[in-house]
Amino acid sequence: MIDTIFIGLSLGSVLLLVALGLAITYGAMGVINMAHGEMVMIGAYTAVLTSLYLGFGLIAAMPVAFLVTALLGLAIEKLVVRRLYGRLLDTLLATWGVAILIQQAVRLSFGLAFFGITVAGLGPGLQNVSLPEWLGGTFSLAGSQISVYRSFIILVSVALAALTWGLMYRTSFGMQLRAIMRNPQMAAACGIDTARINALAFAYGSGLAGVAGVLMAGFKTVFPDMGTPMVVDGFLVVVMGGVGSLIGSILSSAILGQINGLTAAVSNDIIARAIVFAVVIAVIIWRPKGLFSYKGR
Amino acid sequence: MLTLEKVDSFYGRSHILHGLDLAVPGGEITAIVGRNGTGKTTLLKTIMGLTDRIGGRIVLDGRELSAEPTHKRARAGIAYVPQGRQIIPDFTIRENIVMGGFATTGRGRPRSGGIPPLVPKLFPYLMQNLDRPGGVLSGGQQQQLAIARALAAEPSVLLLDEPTEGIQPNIVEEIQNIVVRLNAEEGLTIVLVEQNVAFARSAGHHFAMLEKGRAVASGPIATLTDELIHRHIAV
Amino acid sequence: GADTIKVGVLFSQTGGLSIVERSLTDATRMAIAEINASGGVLGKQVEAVIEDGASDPKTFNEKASKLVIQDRLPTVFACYTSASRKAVLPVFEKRKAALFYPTYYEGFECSKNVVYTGAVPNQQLSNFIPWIIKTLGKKKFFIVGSNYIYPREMAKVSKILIEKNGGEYVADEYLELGHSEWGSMVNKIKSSGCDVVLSNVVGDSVIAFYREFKNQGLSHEQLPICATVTSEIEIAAMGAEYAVGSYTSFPYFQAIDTPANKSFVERYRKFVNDPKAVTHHALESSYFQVYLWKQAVEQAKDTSAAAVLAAVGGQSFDAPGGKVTVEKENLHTALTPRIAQWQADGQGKIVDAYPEPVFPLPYVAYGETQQNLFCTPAGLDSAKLKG
Amino acid sequence: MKLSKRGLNTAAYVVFIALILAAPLVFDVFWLNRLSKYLVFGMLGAAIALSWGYAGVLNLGQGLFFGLGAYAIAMSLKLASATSLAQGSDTPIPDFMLWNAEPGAPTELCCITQGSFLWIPFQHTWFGILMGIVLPVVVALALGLIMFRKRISGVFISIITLAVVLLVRLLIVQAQPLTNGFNGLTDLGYLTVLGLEFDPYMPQTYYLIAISLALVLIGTRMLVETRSGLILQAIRDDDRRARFLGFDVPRYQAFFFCVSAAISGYAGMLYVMASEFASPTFMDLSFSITMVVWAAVGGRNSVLGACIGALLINMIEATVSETPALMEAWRVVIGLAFVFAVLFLPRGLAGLAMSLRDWLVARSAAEPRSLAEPAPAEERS
Amino acid sequence: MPSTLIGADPASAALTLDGLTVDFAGFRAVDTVSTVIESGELRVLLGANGAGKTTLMDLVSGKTRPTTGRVFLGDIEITGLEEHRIAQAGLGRKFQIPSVFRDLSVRRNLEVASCRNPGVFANLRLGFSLAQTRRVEEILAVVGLESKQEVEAGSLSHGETQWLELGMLMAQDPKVILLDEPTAGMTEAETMKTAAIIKAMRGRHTIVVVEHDMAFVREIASRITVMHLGRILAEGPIAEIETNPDVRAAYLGSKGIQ
Ligand SMILES: Nc1ncnc2c1ncn2[C@@H]1O[C@H](COP(=O)(O)OP(=O)(O)OP(=O)(O)O)[C@@H](O)[C@H]1O
Ligand SMILES: Nc1ncnc2c1ncn2[C@@H]1O[C@H](COP(=O)(O)OP(=O)(O)OP(=O)(O)O)[C@@H](O)[C@H]1O
Ligand SMILES: [Mg+2]
Ligand SMILES: [Mg+2]
Repeated sequence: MIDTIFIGLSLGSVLLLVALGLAITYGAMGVINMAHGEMVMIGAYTAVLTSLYLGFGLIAAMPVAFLVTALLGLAIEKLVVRRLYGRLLDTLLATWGVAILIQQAVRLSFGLAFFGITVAGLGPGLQNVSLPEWLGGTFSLAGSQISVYRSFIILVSVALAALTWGLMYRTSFGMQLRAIMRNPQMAAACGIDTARINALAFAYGSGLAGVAGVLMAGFKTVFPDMGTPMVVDGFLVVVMGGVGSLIGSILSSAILGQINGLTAAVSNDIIARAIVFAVVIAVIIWRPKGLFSYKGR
Repeated sequence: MLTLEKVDSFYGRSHILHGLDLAVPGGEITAIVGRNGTGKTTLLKTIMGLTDRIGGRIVLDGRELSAEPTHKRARAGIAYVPQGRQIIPDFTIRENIVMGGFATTGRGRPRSGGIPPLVPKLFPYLMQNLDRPGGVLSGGQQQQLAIARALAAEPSVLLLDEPTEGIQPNIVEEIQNIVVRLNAEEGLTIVLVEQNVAFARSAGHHFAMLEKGRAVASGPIATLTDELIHRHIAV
Repeated sequence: GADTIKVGVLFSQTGGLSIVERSLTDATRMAIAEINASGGVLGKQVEAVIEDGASDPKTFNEKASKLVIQDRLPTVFACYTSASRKAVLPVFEKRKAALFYPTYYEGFECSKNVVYTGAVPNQQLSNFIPWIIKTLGKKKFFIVGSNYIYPREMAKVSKILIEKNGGEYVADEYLELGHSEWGSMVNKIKSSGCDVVLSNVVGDSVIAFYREFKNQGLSHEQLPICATVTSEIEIAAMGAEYAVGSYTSFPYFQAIDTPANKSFVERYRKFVNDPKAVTHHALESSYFQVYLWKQAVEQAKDTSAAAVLAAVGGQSFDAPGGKVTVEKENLHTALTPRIAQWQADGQGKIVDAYPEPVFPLPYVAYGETQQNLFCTPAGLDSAKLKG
Repeated sequence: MKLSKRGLNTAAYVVFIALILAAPLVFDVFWLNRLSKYLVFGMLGAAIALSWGYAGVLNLGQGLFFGLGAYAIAMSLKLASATSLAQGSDTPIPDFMLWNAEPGAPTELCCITQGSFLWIPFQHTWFGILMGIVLPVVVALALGLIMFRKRISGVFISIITLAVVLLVRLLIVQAQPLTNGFNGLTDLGYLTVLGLEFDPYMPQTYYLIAISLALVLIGTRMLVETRSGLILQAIRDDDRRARFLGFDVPRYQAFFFCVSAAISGYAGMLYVMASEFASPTFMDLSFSITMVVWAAVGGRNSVLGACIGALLINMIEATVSETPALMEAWRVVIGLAFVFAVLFLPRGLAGLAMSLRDWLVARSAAEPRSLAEPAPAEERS
Repeated sequence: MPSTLIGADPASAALTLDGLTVDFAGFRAVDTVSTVIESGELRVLLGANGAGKTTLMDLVSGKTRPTTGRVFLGDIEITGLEEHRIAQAGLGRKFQIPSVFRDLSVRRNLEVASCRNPGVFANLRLGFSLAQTRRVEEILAVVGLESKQEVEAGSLSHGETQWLELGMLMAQDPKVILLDEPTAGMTEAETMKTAAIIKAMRGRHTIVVVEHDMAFVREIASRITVMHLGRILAEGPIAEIETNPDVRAAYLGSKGIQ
């Protein structure tokens, strides 16, 4: 039983890793960033490349990946997203185009392959990152063997969630961001540099995806398409939790994780996934604004 | 002193203000009057840089603002109380006020976090309810909150867009008093958009009358004659 | 022009499956280049018309009709997944063109227009299961696979063989194709009481599987994964340390220690300009099937599809992995089953090999035997299916 | 000449329909077949314009309806194929059911695999054709009524439809004994109606599809011109206002959602005829999003625009991907095109066309009038 | 008929509220409000900000469901029905924030409003009847938007939007009309024009108006209901209300109804 609950917790934490960044970019900024999964992928590749060329381990790769994806996010915000604020569904389409571009760029090793130059670690192939010794293996808890790495992921995602919460509700940056998200024009008229805050928030959300990517690289395959399925799950989590509610995202990823884990244990993974979809559909129909939502008049 | 020279303003492709000239003398109240939809709100938004595109020059105390983004204008000392108040319903009253303080960033004043000293003086009700969400306030209280938020920016120019619209009569009086006091006691320059001509006359020092996005008359408030009103505001 | 012979090549150059399928394109191109270098076919150079299936059956269907109908190519080397093969099949069957298909697949097909050069279940399992039970001494199977036909059929055939050899299976589980969250499944394996895992998991899911397997503290020594699909590509991608000690059954491994294979690997690496490139079963088939086609054309002195399909049956070729023969009866290829144990260098150590090529039986799950073939030159004998 | 907006719109439809009907004069067999697939995609574009542009409902699961239509007819055609007849049974049995059957199961549709009896009515081709429309409509009706009664709108509809399509796809792949799972339904017979056989490479199939598209375009256009269409647009703008005017908003939305689903289901059927297979990949998320992108590029507010968008993108995609130099990079081209279209053509190509139209109308109207009336008397007080 | 309102003449009552109450998480926004509005009457509803006027309209029009209490339109009970059913029963409403179909032309807005039949299938036909067209034209003239009939409603000014919405109510032609601050943000002259429009609607419709603009109120009102903290504070003719000390204290302030 303990291990089933632990697996559920772990599945939830993996969902949360991806959803956290989305909770910022979608929840707070109203941008449906379909390229978020690609940020995860870039983060994972950063782990591959830093270990290949710089000999970095997983831990050291995290800040680097954060920086890399945050910068990329910044670029995307400045080039594309900035022109689309307020056009929610258009952001979905445009960033989907961006996602295709990023995927193909990695596959073509940023286009160099076109000129016959290959970069080891990039390109269309499958890549991986090895785990440091201390993160591999298991420890036992109440008679169950618990994976160290999964525990580590749970810890990191909880820490990131706490960090993000603090940023949103305990800093002036967070307050400015929340003001923009409620009323951008008024926020600007109050002296808030909306362009800058938006760009920073987008960068932060992307950076979180990058960190998620490094962690994913520790137990999944790294390849150019790896991000696509994640972004869908991430959106389901954020929407079910309630747009703009960090707590909602955390709770819904925990719920979906447990549902997934328990169902998979008693029946199988496919049914579990079907049930996860069904639960999300039911929740949105039951509470169209999600589990937690700000109630306006 | 805030001046507008030949200002054009657009929403998308609709051209709303046409070559508008306006001078707002410092330390006085300038009332903007005109019928619905002539562009009074647009004028204030243009000053704040909230329309889609503008032409012409906007100068505040010798500083050219027409190319600056909205937040820079706010930081230059212009505060805005919009039509419909636009307070943030799920922010507390405190947060709503503090939000105005971001305009003081970069002006060498303390990066605000507190409540401006004027607020307790003018709006005791707000001070007693700092931690309630702004959304539960009545219309009149929200209007007060919007003014308090603008004051948190420690502005030199205050733009007020129909501050008494949709407010019950006894609160209207209160707000009108506050507007007059802000000018008289704090020396704030005020641009006041007002449909209520009586109030515009009693409070304002100057006026400008708009029609279809153009200034058709302006001058000291004494020259705002009934004849003028009849000609431009009557339907 | 008229002095070249054009053939179609249709694999995914883009999309998720391009990872594997590009290597198949490369192997095909390499074979063509070699043939051209040694004088071509019937004295003409061979020219490949390459299209991109984009990892999407719709696109495969469209490009196949381009190659067959628009470009009028009699022969196309194409497809990796069954889904894409199924999507192009009507084009080949109704337009009477020839398809050379290089991948191991589930069987149950008896098309007169397809030459199947990959393994069918009996060529991967008939030695594997008895070997696991007898040599490894493992008896309780946990069968896990991706959710589509191939793994399900492999499971079906395995179950027959497991029973026949005195083993038992404790579970038979599937995951979505491309699924990469293995937490629950590995947990289940752990608590199932099995002593061997038979994996028919394909694609990138494999990597996440092996990694999760180790991260949850399982080891191949006590509980080996015996796989039918995990190839050199996946091993390289997951990091060999996760696979050390596990097994795979395939007719071809890069590690086959013959001069022919060594030279093949060498040539391939040079061809793709990547000193670390790996070769694998479907890649080898992609390579040798071009030669089988060449021999058929030369024997028939005709490049038409009908001629090629008629002449290809019975062709033998010394492929890098040993001798292969296209069986006249069902146009499937006789291959030599091998079992390898994965080593720390990412290569398989061949621990068991059939002494000779095994006859392909696409309907083995129905009791097809070499003496009683269901798929014959006359087509599928469906009366036998029923019995 | 005096031009009117309406006249130019009609002209655009007439020209487009004339062009697609004349295509067989120019194109060879292969291109006709390819074009017929793209015309089907055009139909999807029109369906999306209807639900997105006119109803304000962005369905990210349009592939569900397409797929249901495709599977319905593919089931009938599968039973009509030669192999199904040759499975050693008196009645046709899909070949895959045999190898999915439990050992010892009778070779009859009633009971060969779990649920295989569902296939029985599909032995009649007309039933498959009927279901190709009825199934999508029933699903759309149920889904639509639930969603719209709960006043779900905007992105939440998109997320629900997305989850539904992923769910159904999962189930179809899972129900392998019934659906052949991931491999889809292949090896189909030709549709034969009144002795006319629809070989995908014969002109009659092209004409069937082209005429269908023409009818769908005209029908959709007429539909949005009706009062109901107008009310639908009103609902899109402000559903609350519409409600207080007495309109049963969920019904309107559900009705048009169903029409859009019916068109998509029909498109799915035609696609099966043109390409001879049905696959669960029709219900891939990426396909559904791609359709939306076609409509966005073509112009979400224009039925014809969205249709042309679909055609155009597919043509470009085919050409670019068959250019050897761009073999690997073609997706970059497509990705860039999408981004630019969304950024710089918010109303799509149709938006450009409409601006051009309005300009033409304005010009043709301005000339004669400027002589007659000295000043436009639009001043009013 | 509601028992508490004995004395009301059922034949002439257009709208009857009987003990309407609504709680929002413990907060009682409208508290046992009962009143009868006679057919053809123009009733003005006054009250401080937050007194519950808009909420009362929400309750009547079906946007919010009452916690207790009942609403009758004529002699049909409409309590708790869906909005469109209430609208079909003959109730029209204008919102505090004007709401029109922004992407449709002014004329289209009126046409939509004049579609009397609510069904999808009944409306599956092209064009409008001659009578409808004539009515739309009439309304365009009344609200003074003839010259803007082809303009998209979204680009109208605030005042014009308000007039358009009034026009839509005329096209809808309900028995009872609720108007929430129809002159908010209008100049005096515009306000007077609005008053004229409303007076023109009077008689044909029963009208309930919420307003803060006292000049306007004086212009149109005959009978006034004053709300305070969710309850009815006073009800009566204008002269009576003006001099009511409670009303002055709670609402009017020093100037009274100017
Ligand atoms: N976002 C917008 N897009 C297009 N046109 C707009 C927009 N906002 C306002 N307008 C138009 O600009 C003109 C001026 O509007 P504005 O709101 O400035 O008028 P106003 O004088 O403030 O009127 P009121 O007294 O009603 O507040 C109006 O014709 C209006 O329709
Ligand atoms: N959905 C709701 N949830 C909670 N409180 C609400 C809700 N709707 C209204 N209220 C509260 O009910 C009270 C009455 O509001 P209402 O809008 O009816 O006032 P009003 O009389 O129309 O005021 P105004 O003149 O400012 O328009 C207010 O205190 C408001 O905050
Ligand atoms: Mg205004
Ligand atoms: Mg109100």
